[in-house]
Amino acid sequence: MTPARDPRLDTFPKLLAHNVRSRGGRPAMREKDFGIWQSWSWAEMATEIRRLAAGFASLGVARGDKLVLVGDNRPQLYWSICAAQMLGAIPVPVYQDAVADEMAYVIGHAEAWLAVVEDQEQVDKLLAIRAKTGLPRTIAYNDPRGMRGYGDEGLVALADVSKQGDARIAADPGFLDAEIAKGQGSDHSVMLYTSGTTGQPKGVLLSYDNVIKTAQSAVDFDRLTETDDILAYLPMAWVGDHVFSYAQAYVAGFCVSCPESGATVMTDLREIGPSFFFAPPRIFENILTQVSIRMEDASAPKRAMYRYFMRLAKTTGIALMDKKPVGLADRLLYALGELLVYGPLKNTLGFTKMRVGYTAGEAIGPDIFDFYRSLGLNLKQLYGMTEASVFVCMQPDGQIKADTVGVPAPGVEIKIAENGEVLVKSPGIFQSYFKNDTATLSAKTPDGYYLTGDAGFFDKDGHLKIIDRAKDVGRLSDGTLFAPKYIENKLKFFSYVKEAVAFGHGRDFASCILCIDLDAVGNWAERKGIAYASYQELAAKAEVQALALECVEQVNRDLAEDANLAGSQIRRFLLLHKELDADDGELTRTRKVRRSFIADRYAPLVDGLYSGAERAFISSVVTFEDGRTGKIEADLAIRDVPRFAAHRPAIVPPPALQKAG
Amino acid sequence: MDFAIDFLFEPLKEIWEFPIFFVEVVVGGILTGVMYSLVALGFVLIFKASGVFNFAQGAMVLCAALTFVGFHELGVPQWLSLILTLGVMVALAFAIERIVLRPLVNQAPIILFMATIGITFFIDGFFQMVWGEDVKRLDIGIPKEPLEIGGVLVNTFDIVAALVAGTLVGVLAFFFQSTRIGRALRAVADDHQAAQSVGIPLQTIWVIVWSVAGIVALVAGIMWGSKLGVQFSLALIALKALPVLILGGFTSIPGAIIGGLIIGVGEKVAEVFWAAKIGGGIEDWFAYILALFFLMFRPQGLFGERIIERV
Amino acid sequence: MGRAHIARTIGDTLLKVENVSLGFGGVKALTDVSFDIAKGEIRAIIGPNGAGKSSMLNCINGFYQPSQGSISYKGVVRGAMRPYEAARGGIARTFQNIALFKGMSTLDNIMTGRLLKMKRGFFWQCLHWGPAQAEEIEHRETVERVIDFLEIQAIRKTPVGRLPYGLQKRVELGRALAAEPELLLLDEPMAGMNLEEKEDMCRFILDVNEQFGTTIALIEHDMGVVMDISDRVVVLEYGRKIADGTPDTVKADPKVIAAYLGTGHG
Amino acid sequence: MLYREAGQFKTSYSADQGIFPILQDRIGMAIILAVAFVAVPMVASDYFLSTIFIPFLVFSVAAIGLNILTGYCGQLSLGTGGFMACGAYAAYKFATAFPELNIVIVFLLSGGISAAVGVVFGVPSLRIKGFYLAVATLASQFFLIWLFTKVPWFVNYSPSGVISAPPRAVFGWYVTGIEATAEAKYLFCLTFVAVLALVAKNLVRGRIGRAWMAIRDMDIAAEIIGIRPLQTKLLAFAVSSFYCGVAGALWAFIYTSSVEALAFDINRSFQILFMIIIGGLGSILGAFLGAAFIVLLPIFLSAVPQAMGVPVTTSTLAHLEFMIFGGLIVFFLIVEPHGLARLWQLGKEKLRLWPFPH
Repeated sequence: MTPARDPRLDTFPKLLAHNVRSRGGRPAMREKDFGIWQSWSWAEMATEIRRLAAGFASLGVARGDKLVLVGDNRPQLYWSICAAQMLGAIPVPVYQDAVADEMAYVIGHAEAWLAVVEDQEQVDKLLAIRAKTGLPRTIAYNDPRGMRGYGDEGLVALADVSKQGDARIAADPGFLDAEIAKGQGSDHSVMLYTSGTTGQPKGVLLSYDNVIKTAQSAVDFDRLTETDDILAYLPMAWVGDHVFSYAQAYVAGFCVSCPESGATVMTDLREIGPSFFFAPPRIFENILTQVSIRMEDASAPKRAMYRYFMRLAKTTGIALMDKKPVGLADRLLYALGELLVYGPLKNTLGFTKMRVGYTAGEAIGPDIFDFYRSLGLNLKQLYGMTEASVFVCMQPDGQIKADTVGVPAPGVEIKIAENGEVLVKSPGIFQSYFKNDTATLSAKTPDGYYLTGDAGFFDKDGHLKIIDRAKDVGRLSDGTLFAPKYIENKLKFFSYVKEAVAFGHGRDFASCILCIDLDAVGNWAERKGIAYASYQELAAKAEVQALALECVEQVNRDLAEDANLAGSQIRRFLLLHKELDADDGELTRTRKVRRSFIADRYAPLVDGLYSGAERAFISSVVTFEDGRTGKIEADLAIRDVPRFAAHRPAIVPPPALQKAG
Repeated sequence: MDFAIDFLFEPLKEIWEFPIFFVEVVVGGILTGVMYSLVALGFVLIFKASGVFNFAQGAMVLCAALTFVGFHELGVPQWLSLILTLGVMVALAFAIERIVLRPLVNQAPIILFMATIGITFFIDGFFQMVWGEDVKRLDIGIPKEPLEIGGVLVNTFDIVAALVAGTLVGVLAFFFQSTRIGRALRAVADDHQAAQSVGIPLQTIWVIVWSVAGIVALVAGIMWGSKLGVQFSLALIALKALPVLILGGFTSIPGAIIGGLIIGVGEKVAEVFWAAKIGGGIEDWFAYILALFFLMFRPQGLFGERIIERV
Repeated sequence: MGRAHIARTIGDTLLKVENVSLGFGGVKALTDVSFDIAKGEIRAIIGPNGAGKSSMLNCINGFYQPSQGSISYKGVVRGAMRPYEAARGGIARTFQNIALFKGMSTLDNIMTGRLLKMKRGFFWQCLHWGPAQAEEIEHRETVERVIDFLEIQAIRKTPVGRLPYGLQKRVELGRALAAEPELLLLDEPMAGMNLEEKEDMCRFILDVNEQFGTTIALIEHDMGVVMDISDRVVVLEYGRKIADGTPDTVKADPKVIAAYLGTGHG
Repeated sequence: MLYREAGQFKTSYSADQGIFPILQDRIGMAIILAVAFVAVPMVASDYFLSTIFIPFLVFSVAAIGLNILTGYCGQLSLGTGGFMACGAYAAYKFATAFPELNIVIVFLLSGGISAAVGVVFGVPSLRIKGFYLAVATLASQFFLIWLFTKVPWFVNYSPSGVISAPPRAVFGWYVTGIEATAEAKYLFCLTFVAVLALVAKNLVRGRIGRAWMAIRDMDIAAEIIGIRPLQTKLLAFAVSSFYCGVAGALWAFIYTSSVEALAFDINRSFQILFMIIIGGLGSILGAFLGAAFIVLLPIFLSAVPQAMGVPVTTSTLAHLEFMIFGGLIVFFLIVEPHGLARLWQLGKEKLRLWPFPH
């Protein structure tokens, strides 16, 4: 009997009470502190939360008040969320590393007069903000270290708040339960600010129903139970953490562990060994890089063993994950690999007990994705956003693809708009943007669909494929869908390709400019015995051109698999003679390609791509590292690429495309 | 009570009644003591220059004596055999410096001490395997007849041995005081860094010191060997020299001499007048207990330098 | 350093050094030195190399016995005492050259600071169970607070020999703090540290003084640091006291200026 | 490689400070104990039990004892043999004077006598350090052996000077004397060793062990943080001698059944010292590894030439053994002063980090 199916359990404080009744002795939270994992059972945690809630009440927190939370993942901050909710107040977790202006804006916009913060660092930050804006009037801090000397008004230790709460409960034992009873599912439960790419952050108001219902369906989807373990290490202000580490924990009753500090996350991860784990692709990529680097130092036999078994895993491991038939010999070899490589590797990384893992936020490289899956880790992708209380699409076990985000989560309806934009309707769709009705109106259709702003389509298995931001998606002159970022990402997943810029909007066909990765291609050239003196020379080598052609061909094959995108296969490409450089304005400082700037700067090349010429000449100004500028001239070859029919061909990737290491 | 009287007064009475005999015992003790000093000297040399308490000194005595006799038994004349043995001792010094000391440089003294225990076992095993383990007679032509000087009977051999030891000490004293290398060695003992500035590499100094200790061992080996015969028990002479060191201090050459004399005399007197009453055979431990008593009052030994601890 | 708004209580005299002289053989390390340390203050002892600063600390914690003069602690003039007696009296210290127990982990090193307070007898220690274990855990908790305070969680189980110099100094401070001393003697706590490490160490010293009210006597070469964090400063030169007072008075003292200019210290 | 530590987290200090904090180590230890208590006595022949397993166990106790003094407290002792003899003779006197006394009590009492003697000979450690002390401990070695050889009271005036273990039973099973089976002796020894090893581990991981190690690592600093040097060192002498005494009693009563004082001469002391150097200074595990090594090496040395058909005289073998031990001591001091135990630990670290090298 899962709790939230009981319609009376419609708020988190009520779920908490339920958890105390049904599993009061089980661990609810852990925190690595003073060298060991301090633990709180549901019953102990509920007591702490009630003390805090009563303390907040005696500070004057009333129904509808906003309460800002700033800090690392700390149990006390999670408790403060529930304590606020007991009183009908709305917690507003804020990114602790946000710049002061943004934080000031959020606090002012939310009209939060009370902030609960982790330590002295945040107190200092908020005191500075208060000096300018007057808010928050009261700051409760969790860690009293270094706070002895502060004489400022309105500073209070969280422990003292709890003590006030004790007094309040003693004086008026029934008031808290009465407050809890007043809460209902349609009330606002939390407000999370989304940092839009433009303009000020928007406060997304989610109701209890939003959060609890989506959390419930996700819990059912992955069969999470009270015996699961999760490490809470992502920012509390991010909706994912709120749902995974708070909502789902309350719904399923599992234990949430907080790391000792940001610096010890990897160690703590290993100690806890979570059974349910979430990380953005960046973290998975970093871990893989670390694995590769550490394996470089291993002795030759060990490296050989690692390489052998990782190759084996690529085929056998993934096949096993997808429950495809695997021969006995391979099964035995894989079992040996599990003993020698996969098992120990998962152990050192802390993934031994991982039953379900998710990644989301952006596209994950297929190699990275496959690496983890080949080890036997059930890593899946999901698609979601704050406005939908996270879950929109999830990959069911056994139906995992690197380039889709899965099927609609239970209770989610998805429509694809005319322009390719994904529209979502679900129990989790947010109530409104706080104090921003214009934005609310433009984000929701009258029939309750939320406009995600992402373009995508369903593949033949019913999996959603997100291709780009809707506003970036273009059309070829014949009206075929053209998603530049999707194509570029596919190209960049090849280690040889450092950057890719795709063109095609309003043109007859798609084409692209590629920059080779000097390290990867250089390595490849050395192995092939190809001599080169410079980047330009290397990029101009016929062998390298052929290598790039293979990559583009492979992308075309992939594109051909999707009827929607088959028309946007790349017909011509060229290898640029230099790397794209932020100093030349070709990349943003966060290394995103500035497509229109490049189109202007390399206009002769783009013209060449579409003129049918064999070569194109370019003369461009470059900025050297010391700030001097110079001129580079190059005569570049343009290559034609074969295209593939829009059906699924038998794919065996050419050997050159299998990544080195 | 009877035992106490017997134990305490009887020997004194005996001494009172036969003073000449007592003098004879004391002189015998002094002469044995000089022989102890000879072995102790090897320890002091190495300790002074390298801070290493060389437990293997006894093994070096054995190895020198075995090699000397071994070559002689092969038909090599004694003078050549002596030179060959000298060569072996220098080679041994080189090997120890290269194989043991150099890798252990800057280690705690106690580690080096334990390493020399290892060396002891290795040398004992190796040289006995090469030269065999049966007792060999060694005769270098020193007469062993008793000699009467002023009514006191003494052994000629002991006198000669004492003279040899005394000469050796004199030579060493000259070597340390008046030669460049000797001064460098003393500098090393005080301060390793300072020694570097003398311009002689530490390694060289160590080899020299261990060679010199090897020569001392050779002399001691020949003397002890011709007294007791060349056999494994020579290595145990070192165990006799240890209390001498505690008594005299690890760093003092005069200390080694005087310590040797005290131990030699004390041991002989106790053995002759007291030991029989408690079962005899006390020479194994008497010197140690004597030294321990000294230690309780002067931890640095008779001539050792006072240690000022710093933090 | 942001201390102005912090109300600290500087109380009565905790330790009084009266006419102390100390000699080694013919060499006089200290001559007729007198000063006092008040409860709750940060007291610095400065002076050029060889001025007798370390000797002074060694006298205070009983490592050396003054040849003349007396030292009274908490109002009691004490006779010759061994260092462990000083430790039992609540005096802890760190050393100029780190004196950690190299074979032990950070945790064990700091645990040794609690040895004085651990009482369970041999029998229970053999079992490592019951009262002995309870005691062990109780002190571990204290030590973990010290570890948390000094922000050395990540090196808790690392053998101290493997730690970089700055962290070793921190562990040594931790060991002294674990003893919950009334008087903490720091012998050049910042020697050989880079700027960032020095700032950290300053913060810890001030925090110790503020949070636990520990009286601190420290020797330090870095003048800037000394003047910033200490309440009063004693200046020694060739074993004699040449100045004593607040940082500002001392800085202005011509004898001090001469001593420092004369020996090339800044 | 075999370790799966992910998810083994500690929620209490008692768990964090356990002897075997890792589950796989606990399993390993359980297997070793099961093998030692059940499989070995069932499988091993009497010959193996009495020439390999029992001496190994007896040596282990002595090595633990010396390791406490030398490895943990830093006081080098060359008097181990003397303290072993002390235990052996005390046990003999107790057992013959009070025939009704349980043999376990006899052994513990004899350990106690050794401890008292150890304290007496430890007193100089107040004033003298390092190899001065090592030499001083030789005094106890020589004096004690002399005492047991020369004073007939210790051997109950037996003309041969040899003491023979009287038959004694525990729970109705003879563990000493001619009626005792090798299995019974082995299990009796093993139980003693298991309990003593646990007690030693408990001591060294607690307050007392930290005080010892503090004295070992830097005695001045130890004194300044409030450790009383004399008491701490004397306690180490006492505990160490207790272990050596029990080892001596086990040796005389269980291993050889009859013994004379020379069995505990200075070479015995060196042998035990070698065990802890090769096994690992400052490690209980090291004591076991060192004991095993030193027990097995001579057997191995004599077996190999035999197996290869090379005739080697016993005296050559003895000399070879000397050389190998000497060489190994130097080798270990240079290459790995923490001995086999550290090698084991490094190997274990490798397994924990597998497949990564570090």
